[in-house]
Formats: sequence, structure tokens, C-alpha cells
Amino acid sequence: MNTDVYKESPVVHQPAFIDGHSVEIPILKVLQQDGTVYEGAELPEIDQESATKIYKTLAFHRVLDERMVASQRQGRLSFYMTALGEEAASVGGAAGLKPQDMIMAQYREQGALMYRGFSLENFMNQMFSNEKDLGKGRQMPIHYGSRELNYMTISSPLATQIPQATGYAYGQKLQGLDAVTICYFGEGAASEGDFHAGLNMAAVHRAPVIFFCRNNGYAISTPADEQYAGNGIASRGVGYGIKTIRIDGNDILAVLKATQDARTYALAENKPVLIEAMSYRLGAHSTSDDPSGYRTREEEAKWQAHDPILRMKNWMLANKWWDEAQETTLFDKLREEVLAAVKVAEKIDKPPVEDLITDVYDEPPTLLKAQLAELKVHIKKYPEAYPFTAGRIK
Amino acid sequence: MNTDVYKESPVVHQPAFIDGHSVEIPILKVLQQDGTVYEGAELPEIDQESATKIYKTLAFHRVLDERMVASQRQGRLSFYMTALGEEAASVGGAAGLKPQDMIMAQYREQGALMYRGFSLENFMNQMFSNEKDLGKGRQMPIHYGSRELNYMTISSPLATQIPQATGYAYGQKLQGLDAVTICYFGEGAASEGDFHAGLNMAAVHRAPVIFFCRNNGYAISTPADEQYAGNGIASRGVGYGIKTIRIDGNDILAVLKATQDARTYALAENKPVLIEAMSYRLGAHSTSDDPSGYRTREEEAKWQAHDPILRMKNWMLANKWWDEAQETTLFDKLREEVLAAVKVAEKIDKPPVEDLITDVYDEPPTLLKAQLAELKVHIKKYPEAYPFTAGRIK
Amino acid sequence: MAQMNLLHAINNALDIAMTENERAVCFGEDVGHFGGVFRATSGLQEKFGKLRCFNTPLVEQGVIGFANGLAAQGSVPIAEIQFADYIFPAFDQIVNESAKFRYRSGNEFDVGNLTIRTPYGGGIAGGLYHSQSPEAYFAHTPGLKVVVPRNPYQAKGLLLASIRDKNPVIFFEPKRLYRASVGEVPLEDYQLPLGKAEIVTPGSDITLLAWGAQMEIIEKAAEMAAADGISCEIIDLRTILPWDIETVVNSVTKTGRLVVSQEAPLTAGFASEIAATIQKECFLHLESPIARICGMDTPYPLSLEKEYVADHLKVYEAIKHSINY
Amino acid sequence: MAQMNLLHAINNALDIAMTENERAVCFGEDVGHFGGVFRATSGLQEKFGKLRCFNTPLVEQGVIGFANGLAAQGSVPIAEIQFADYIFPAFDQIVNESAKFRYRSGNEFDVGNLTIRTPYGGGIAGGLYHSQSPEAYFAHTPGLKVVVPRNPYQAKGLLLASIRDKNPVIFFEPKRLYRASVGEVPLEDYQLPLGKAEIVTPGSDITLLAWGAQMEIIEKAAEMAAADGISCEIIDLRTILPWDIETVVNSVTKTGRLVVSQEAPLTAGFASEIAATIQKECFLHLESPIARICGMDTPYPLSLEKEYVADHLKVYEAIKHSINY
Ligand SMILES: Cc1ncc(C[n+]2csc(CCOP(=O)(O)OP(=O)(O)O)c2C)c(N)n1
Ligand SMILES: Cc1ncc(C[n+]2csc(CCOP(=O)(O)OP(=O)(O)O)c2C)c(N)n1
Ligand SMILES: [Mg+2]
Ligand SMILES: [Mg+2]
Repeated sequence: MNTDVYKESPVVHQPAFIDGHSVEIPILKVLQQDGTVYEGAELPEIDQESATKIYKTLAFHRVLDERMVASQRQGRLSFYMTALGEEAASVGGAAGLKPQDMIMAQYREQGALMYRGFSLENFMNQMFSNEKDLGKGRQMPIHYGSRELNYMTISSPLATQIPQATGYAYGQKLQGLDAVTICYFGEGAASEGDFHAGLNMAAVHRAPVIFFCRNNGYAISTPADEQYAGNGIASRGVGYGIKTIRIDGNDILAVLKATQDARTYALAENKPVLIEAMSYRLGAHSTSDDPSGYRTREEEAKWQAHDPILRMKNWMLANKWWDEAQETTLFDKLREEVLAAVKVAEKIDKPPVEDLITDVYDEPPTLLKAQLAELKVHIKKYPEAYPFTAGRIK
Repeated sequence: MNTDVYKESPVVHQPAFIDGHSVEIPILKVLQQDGTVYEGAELPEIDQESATKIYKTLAFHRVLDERMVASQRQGRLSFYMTALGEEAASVGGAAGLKPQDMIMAQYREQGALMYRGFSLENFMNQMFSNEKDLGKGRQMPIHYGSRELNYMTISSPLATQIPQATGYAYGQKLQGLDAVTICYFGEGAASEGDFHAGLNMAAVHRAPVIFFCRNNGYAISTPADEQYAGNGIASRGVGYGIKTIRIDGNDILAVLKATQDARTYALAENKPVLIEAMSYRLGAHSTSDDPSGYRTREEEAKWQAHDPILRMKNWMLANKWWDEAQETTLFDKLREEVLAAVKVAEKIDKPPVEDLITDVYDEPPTLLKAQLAELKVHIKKYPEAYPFTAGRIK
Repeated sequence: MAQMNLLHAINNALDIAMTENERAVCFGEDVGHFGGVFRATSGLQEKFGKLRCFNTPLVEQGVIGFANGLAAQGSVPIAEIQFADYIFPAFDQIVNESAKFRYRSGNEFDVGNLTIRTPYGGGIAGGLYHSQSPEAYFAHTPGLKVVVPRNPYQAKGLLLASIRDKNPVIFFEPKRLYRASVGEVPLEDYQLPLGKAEIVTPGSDITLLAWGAQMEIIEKAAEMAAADGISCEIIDLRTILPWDIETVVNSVTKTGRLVVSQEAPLTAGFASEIAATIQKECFLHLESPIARICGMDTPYPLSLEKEYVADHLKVYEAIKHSINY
Repeated sequence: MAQMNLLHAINNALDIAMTENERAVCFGEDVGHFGGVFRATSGLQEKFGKLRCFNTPLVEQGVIGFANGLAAQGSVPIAEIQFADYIFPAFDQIVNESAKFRYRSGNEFDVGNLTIRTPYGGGIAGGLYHSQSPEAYFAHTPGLKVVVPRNPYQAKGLLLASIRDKNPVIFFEPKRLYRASVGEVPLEDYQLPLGKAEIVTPGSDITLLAWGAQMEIIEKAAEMAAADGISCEIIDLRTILPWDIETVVNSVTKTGRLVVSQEAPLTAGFASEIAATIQKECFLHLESPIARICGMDTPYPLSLEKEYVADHLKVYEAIKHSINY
């Protein structure tokens, strides 16, 4: 009851306004750009094997992004979104969890899915929306999803996954599972009403969900300082009564540490956690965007120097867990594999016309079946107008 | 840019989670229940004349609420909502402002409208939705509004007025007016997405709006501790970077002081302020509600002892600005006036049938005119079925 | 069998659903301890515990967002929106999320377990924000099912079917009838089919079609018409989406005339869809234009409610007009 | 006169509106410095300053809530929703607030100065969340005006009329045509009337009706039909709400046949309203059923877009079917 607030607030007799700076929010940094660990820093659980897996995932991410942007420029792909410069947030987040944890992402977290082992073919089939796409070619590129890998299919409307993640985690709690939900979103999406709903409900109903905000400084062209006036997104955690931490999002060890700790806490206490990972969107918002319309090269260059992948590489090298020869082999192999996979995926057929009406409901209703039947008759009448499907209609 | 946050956060190398208790929020109290002012308390601007006006408004509020609940029980009125026990929030808020300031209320702030001088007849005509109602009898009782008095017509959907208040205040700023907007809402409504939108936008776009949360412990049957898990609503101000103050909502001098200071600040800085007034909804949510289904008499009794009107009376008496004789005269007169006004208002005709189609648009479209014409023919055919209007159709 | 009002029937259906399936969860504003402002969830928290029946914070977009997530997880959420007039803050979660969840994922994920209950409709002196009938807003949304019961028996059977259906269902409850409509309801479990209209009264001269609380109105009009010797075939659509075109087509093919009545405003209401479809399917059988008797194209009024609504007299006039066309 | 594409025409209309009225304000996500993701507000911040043209935080319910308040205050807000697919979080602010603001207050307050601009429609490989045509959702809402232009000339004249109209207007911009549609546009100020359909091509055998980007489709179908000797009367509805019943009734009374085409799914789309009204008004003149050629009753697909859409071939088939009925 609010009686508590009434009773427990310290009493003053002269107006005492508080403001955004009434709370200090430290930022966790573990790894320096040159690969050395800060003195006294607490390391996450990590060994050579897990580190190598993480690093290889980061490398795959970088190569895939690079190649797909090129494919898009060549007109082979309609659309793409990179996570250039902020790959540590998604990959490190996934690495800090268990495979049974649900990942509910925004769209720039393909790294988490890579870490979970989504195959190159699966990525390609989605991007080329061919008939082998798990999503049946229905969504724009990068809207991946996999039940097997507990990675919720991406939805374009922003922030809708936030209250959904609260509900998902509440269900996990009801079942008593050893599982939490991680929910990714950008600092832009955090302005949506659904953000407010999701965080408040998680706190009130004690859902084991990790809210992971990627604060990369921009929402398309809108800089963070036109998005909010408070102390980042972390300062909002205070208002919801949610345990909150701010981290360097380009520091894979900080991401890993925060996520591991958050998971332990969320599960033990049945409570949400908010992580704000500070980073920078080094690339364009998407292949449809040109950032030169709203920011400077200098600003970008400054953040180039914080490359999270290079930072991890430096650490791996320093640890002698990795060497330059391995590096060259890995990147060469990845580039080749991706190129080959593009060539395969772009040749695979579009989904059959029947897929137009499946999955709208569990079973197509009568009217929808009639619409399909009519469509088939029509296509047969004008086969040249519908080249992808005409030949395949029985 | 978020670069600032990135750069300015103090750096740590071991996880340091913050939580709801990272910020301490004091509560402002000026007046004690016995009518004495706390030692060292800073008083608002107030003199005998303004104090008397405030006190008479509080008295009118108490009497109107009492009488209208009785009228509803007698079946003369369909619905009513009191503000029993929290009248100081609305009356004190209005008293802290200038007449040109816009008031955008939730529904339990009739006190602010009383303070502005809305006539007893106007109140009655709205409640009896007769043809003299400024709102043309279209909304349920207590949904008052007056352009003349800068009191925005109440809308039932909760929290919609919050981003609207931001927009309204932004418009005042654009015009360079000596005017701010005050926006009232309950701690329940503060859970809506519109709350998040309104506060964040006000902070980012620097709108001179005073967000005034009446935290009265309940949203219908839902206690505040099932509404949020943070430190009240004030703790959210921190997240938006909004100057925030918590006050004793039953302390008229604290309300007045906070509102006066908030107005000065909002206007000078073009920035929003958040006030959280702690109070208690002593009555039922509305005449349709029965609180015995969800709370105890003891809890209510505890809050009876904090009656804001009695508290002000004690202060007035102590100041010798008021005496018991005046008290009796005032309350007797008010009761009589209200009773008489009910009798008048309930006999006034319903609005004419033409009012069905006005104000949907600035001018009724063709189809709507045709629908009205058809309706009139129909009513003439079955006059006994439409007794309120049949006799008045030409 | 027991005498129940519509609220009891709903409460009874919820009780059965929560008893049979421990993953069923009921929530919404004031739904917990208090049992909802209309008391539809009365006693459920006591019986099934606070984790399975609870108050939510006051945020409809959150209620449905949470429900979507819970449904995707495999639980069986039964979410209440306190008044249908307040469903709009959740419109995005329903129309862009619930409705498209299965489709967009290629059936990797779905929210088929979701049921949304909400009281709708006028006739209670509620004015423009406690009287709306927003079914048409949802009917334009493939992926949703939309169901409206007309009495306690229908309410229980259709609600149980909605909860068990593997698609997101919006279940509109006619609040004017919550206590007013009383009837015999089996105590045991039963279901009524979704997507099937019901011929409530067979007839030969004209077809009358409605749903929910409006059924009472057309039945009253049919009685008046019967006194004039007009035989009305009365159909309760029951499911608005996907709707039972076949039953309506068969009826109109037989009678040659159709009056559709809805509480919501005329323009772009669901009656329009019915008229559009039937004029096509029954073109050669129609002996008079299809009539739509609906609310006027304004917000729902308060003091002029009587004049505004599609009452039995207006429906009766439409019947006569159609017959004499 | 100048050659402009649809985006330029809109930008030009905004420029004129902001120049003539210093209380006009443009805002929305990315609308400020960048000029919007489609660049419709390009140059406006530079010209009119940051206070009158700006980025909002990413929150559609806030954008429209803010706009409602600003309009009530007497300013002239022109709010952009980045894609019509993302208008739903603002549905409550539009349907319960903008639409009912004047009515509920008895005209004490209104938001008549409000205009909401938003790009809608498919044909751009956008899949289910960048292709929707949600006009019907708003058409069921008395109090709103809903406008859709088909080309640059129409866009400028209708947008200026929408901004100046004393009612809240939703202005849907056919994004497929943003750059594709180019035409002569006067540089000076002019307005086209709201609530008036336009007979684009007179004809005698059948009436074809559509709006926005779909106009191109029915014009193409009409050309094919012309080759068969069928004379089509082509009407652009232009305003969806309140719509111009008279023009359509007059046309169908003359031709006896009607094909309505819309991008949105069939069920409960606005074509249904048109069919429902016209079957009544023109009952004795109709020589064949009114045909609706629409999107299928599914979300908007990606890879099967070509098959899904109401293309000219489907419209052409409907014309022939109607003529040969
Ligand atoms: C509800 C909604 N509104 C608008 C958009 C269009 N949009 C797509 S991404 C984006 C910016 C998101 O920024 P942020 O959340 O910071 O994520 P980032 O792109 O930086 O990773 C916008 C406005 C959308 N997809 N959904
Ligand atoms: C959008 C919306 N949802 C639900 C309701 C129903 N409702 C009316 S008042 C109320 C409780 C409001 O509580 P609070 O904001 O704390 O204000 P209080 O009644 O305590 O003054 C609810 C749920 C509504 N009017 N609007
Ligand atoms: Mg961002
Ligand atoms: Mg309250």
C-alpha cells in the first residue's frame, strides 16, 4: 500500500525537488580496448573453449553483415540490417544464458541467434524468403525466429516484445522451469508505451526477465538526446523498482558478467533485471538509410576505436587463446561459406501459393480456402503474370 | 548524445546494481493535523482572503459530494464520484496557479473547477445531463469542462490527457504565453503507456507542464502495491530527468507551496515538474463501487484522521481567520443551495434531438443529416416510445 | 442444470477452464481479489491462488502484451479488458501481434491459447465511453476470432470453446445482459461451435440477423411482425470472424429478404460486410435491398440514448419496409 | 506549374501551410533534421526552426496525444506516423480522443486543427509490417475524416484542405507512389474539396471505384476492358470518411454495375461499406452483383505479394464477369 511510501519517506518542511541527477549510475567496464583487463575487475565465468565459441560467433557476425550489405548493394537482397560495432551486446547476452532461456529480440540481435547455432542456411533462407525459410518467406530479411533454439520470431512493430517477454517469463515461473527470458530493445524503442507496461508489470508480478537495452545512440536519425532527457535508460529502472546495471556494451566480458549475474538473480528471486549496454550503431540504420544525413564521420570514427570484436581479439591474443593465423583462416573460411550460401539460397524457389493462407489460423477458414481456389484459377488464366507460382499449381 | 552518458558515468569494474532505493525521496509537510505549522516550514504565498477562498471551496466540495451521493442513493442521479479525503490536491493545485493556466484533470478534481468558479448550476446541469449542460448531456456525471475557465472537459479513458497536456503546454510555450498546464492523474493511470509518453516528451521538448499525481492508494479495488513496485510515482521522475517533489496531499499548504514553486520553475525554465501528492481515497471509487469488498474499515479510519479540510480549518481557526459560527452558517447555506439546485436541474429538459448529430464534425455531414431526418419521422410515428423528444420535434 | 445469469455462466465457464487446465490464468484490472468490476472472476483468486488469478497494473497494452507472451509460452491466458471502450490502447498488441503471431513466424510460434474477454455495448446510461460495440474494428483483422454470446447458455458454451480454440479469440460480453439475462445452464462442461451461426427461429418471409444483446431487439421486432402475419427467420451470428456465410446465404436464398441489426454505428460496421457479401451471393434471390439497422454515425450519446439506438421499433419498420418493397 | 513527385508535392504543401500559419507545427519520428525517413519534411526544420519542425521520441501514442493537446490549444499540428502499420499504438488517442473531442465537450473544445499524415500500402516488398492499408479501421469512427490522394496534384490540394479543415483528418499517403508518381503541380496555393469523389474518366457500362495507389490499378484494368469495347466510369473516392455517396449512386444508377477495389483485405474493408450502401441505394438499377476486388483475408505477405494483391488482371476479370452476368 502507498501507506508505506507515505510513512517511510523522510519528512522535510521546505520544498526539496529531486531530479535526474539524484541517482548516480556507474558503468561496468572489465576489458580495455587493448585487451587487458582493468585492475581489480571481476571476471565472468569463461574459459578458452567458451571464449573461442564467443569469438567465432562475433567473427561470423561481422562477416555475415559485411557480405549481406554487399549483396544488397548488388541488388541480390532487398534489405539488410547490420549490428556493426555492437555485436558484443547480442552475442555476449546469449553466451551469459542457458539454451533453454527464451530470447525475445528487437532485430539487431542476430548475434544471439548465431551463438545459439542457427545455421548459415537458415539465415540465408530467411533473407531470401525462399520456401525453406522457417518463416515461410513472409517477413522482410533479418526477421528470424526458431522455436528449436528458443529465439522468438522478430516482429517489426517496436517494443511489442517487451510486455510479451514479461508474460513469457511469468509463464516460465508458473511452470517452475530453470529458465528465464531475455528481452532486447533499443533506447529508441524504450520510449514506447509498451516499454513502460512491460517493465512495470515485470516488477509487480515478479517475472524472471532480463531487460537488455542496447543504447547505441540513435533511433534511425534521432540521437539519444532527442529521445530522452534523463540519465540514459538505466535511470528508469529506479522508478520501477527494478535492479539495474549500466555496462560498457562493447566490452564482451562486462556483457557476459552482467548477464550471468542477472540470470542468477532473476531466477533465484523471480524478479526482473534491467541492463543498459552503452554502445554505438557504427553502421547505417539499415540498407535503406544513409547516416551522412544526420551525423558526422568524426563521430563515427571516434567509436570505430571502441570496436568490441577487436577488443575481444586483443584479449584472446593476450591470453594466447588465439593467434593471427587462426584469425586469417577463420575469416577467409567464413567469407567463402557465406558467399557460397548466398548462391544457393537465392536460387531456391519461393514458397508455394498454398502458403498464402496457412498459419493465419490453425486451419484456414472456408472463405480463405475459397479465396485461394479462386486465385489458383486466376493464376492458371494468366500464368505469365505470376511466374513464381504459375508453373507449380496443380 | 548518449556519448555523454557513456563518458560521464563513473566507472566501476565490479557489477554494481542500483535499485529502487538508490534514490531517497523526501515528503514535504507544512501543516500538522492540529493546525499548527511545522517548525521551520516554508509557507506558500497565502493571506486571509485567499485562504478563505480556498477553505470555502473545500467546504463546497465536501457538501456537494455528500449531497450528490445521497441523490444518487435516492435514484435521482445515475452516477457520482466523490473526492472525499483528497480535496486538498485539486483545490490547492488550482489555487497555486493563475486563471489562464490550463487544467487537464482525470475526474476526481472537481475541486479545481470549483476554485475557478464553475457555478453550482453548471455542476448540476452536467450531472443531470439536461439541455443546459455545457457538454450537451453527452457524458456521464462528473465529466465537466469549461473553455471559459480553462478546464479541459474530462475524458473517461485514463491517462489520455497526459501526453495531451504536454502538447497543450508546448503550444503555450510556442505562443510565449504567461501560462502553464497542470495535468492531474491517479497513481493507477500512471501505469498507462500514455503516462510514459507524456512525461518523456515533456522532458525532451521542454513543455511547461505540471504533472500532478494524486496517489490515493487505490485504483478501484487495486491497491498501490499491486500497481507498482518502485518508490511511488515520484521515483519515475528521476528516469525522465524531470524535477520532482513528493508532498503530503492532505496538507493544503504543502500542495499550495509545491504548485506555486512548480509553476514558477516550469514557466521560467520551460520544463515540466512532477508532483506526487500522497493521500487516500476515503470514499468508494464511485457510486457503483463498494470498497468493503477489498479493504478494511480500520484502514479507512486511520486515514479519516488525516482529513485535509479539518486540518485547514484548524489552521484557519488558529489564525483567527475563521470561527465556528462562520463554519455553521457556511455549511448550512451550502447544503440548502445544493438541495435547491438539484431540484431545479433535474426538472430541466433533456437536450433536443438535433443535438444527436452536432459536434461530431464542425458541420454534420450529409449522411448524418439524413439519419437525423429519418429518426424524426420515426419518432413522430412512435411518439410514446421517445417521450423526452417526441413532443419537441417540429 | 441451474438458473444462471450471464455473469454466473461466465464465471462458471472460467472455473471449469481453470480446473481442467492448470496452465489457465485469469487476469486484468481488478480481476483478482475483487473479482472484477462486474464480478465475472469472483471467487477465482480464492480458489486458484494469486498466481493464477490476479490484478494487473492499469495498462491495457500491457495486459494484452503480457497475455501474448504468456500464450506464446504455452500457458492459457484469459485476459479481461474492463470495458470494450478501453480495448483501444491494446489495439496494436491485438491487431499487429496476436493476429499475426502465427503467420509471421511460419507457425514456429503462436498465441492460439489467448482469450480476451471484454464487456461491450450500450443501454446502461454509460455514454460514449461505457457503451461502445467495437467488434467491427477487429473483424477487419485476419488471424483473430471474434465471438459474441446472446444469453447465459450461449455464453458458457462459447466461452469454453473460445478458451480451448487454438486461435486468439476476442470474446465480447453483452454487459447490459450480465444480470438481466437469466436462463437454464448445464452445470457440466459443454461447448458450442465457433464460426457457426444459429437459426434461433425458422421463418419464411424475411431473415433477421444480429448478435449479442441485439438479438433480444430483433426477436421483439419479429414478434411485432408476426402479429402482422410476417414470418421472420431469426439468426444469431454468434461468431463475427470468421463468420458463417453459408447459413446466412441459405436463409436469404429462401426468404429473399434480409435485415441486419447492430448496436455500433452504421458506417463500416460489420453489418456492412454482411450486406456486401449477401448482395453478391444472393443477388438473384433478393426481393428487396438488404437493410442495416444500426447506431447512428456519432459517438454513443448519453441523454438521447433511446433515440440513438437501433431499437425494436426501427427494426420492425425495416421489416415492413422490406416486405412492402 | 512544376513537375513534382508525390513526395515533393507533400513537402510543398507543408511548406505553404507552415509559411501561411505560424502556428502550424510538423513533428514525428525522424521528421526533424533528417526530414523523415521518406524525406517528406525535408528542409522544414531548416526553414521554420527546431520548435516548429522536430523529431519526437519513438512513441506513436505520444505523438498523437501530444498532437491532440496542441490542437486543442489552438496550434495546428501536422503529425507524421512513420508507417501506417505503426499507427495502432495511437489508436486509442485517435479513435477515443481525436474523434470524440468536440462531441464529448459539447464544442467547448475541439482538435479540428489536427492532421495526421502517414504512408500506407503495399507493393514495395515490405511484408506484413510495411504494407498495410488500415483506412477501414478509421472509417468506423464518426468524428474523423480520412483522405487518400492518388497523385502529386491531388496530394498537394487535398493535404492543404486537410490541414485547414476544422476536423481531425488522417491523410494516408500511397508510399509506393512517393517517387513513382510524377506530374504537373501548381506552385501556388490551391485546395481540393474533402468529402467529394472525383469522376476521373466518365463511362457508360460499368463503374470502377477505388482510392489512392489502387487508382492506377483500376485505370489499367479499364484500359484492358476498353479494348474489349467496355466503357468504364472511373471514380476516385478521395475521401473515405465521410464519403461521397451521391457521386457513386449517380454513377451506378447510370451504369448499373460496380466494381470496388481496395488494397486491404476483403472482410470488413471499406469496399464492404460501399457495396452495402450502393446495393440499397441502387437496388433497382443494379444489373449484376457489386464486386469487391481486394487483398485476401490474410496479413500482407512478402514473397507471394504478386499473387496476393488486387491487381489489374483481377479487376479486369471482375469487370468482364460483371458485364457478362
Ligand atoms: C511501432 C514502430 N514505430 C516505428 C517503427 C520504425 N522504426 C524501425 S527501427 C526504428 C528505430 C529504432 O531505434 P532503437 O530502438 O534505438 O534501435 P536501433 O535501431 O538503434 O537498434 C524505427 C523508428 C517501427 N518499426 N515500429
Ligand atoms: C483506459 C482505461 N482503462 C480503464 C478504465 C476504468 N477505470 C476507471 S477509473 C479506474 C481506476 C483509476 O485509478 P487511479 O488512476 O488511481 O485514480 P483514482 O480513481 O484513485 O482517483 C479504472 C480502472 C478507464 N476509465 N480507462
Ligand atoms: Mg538505438
Ligand atoms: Mg488512485
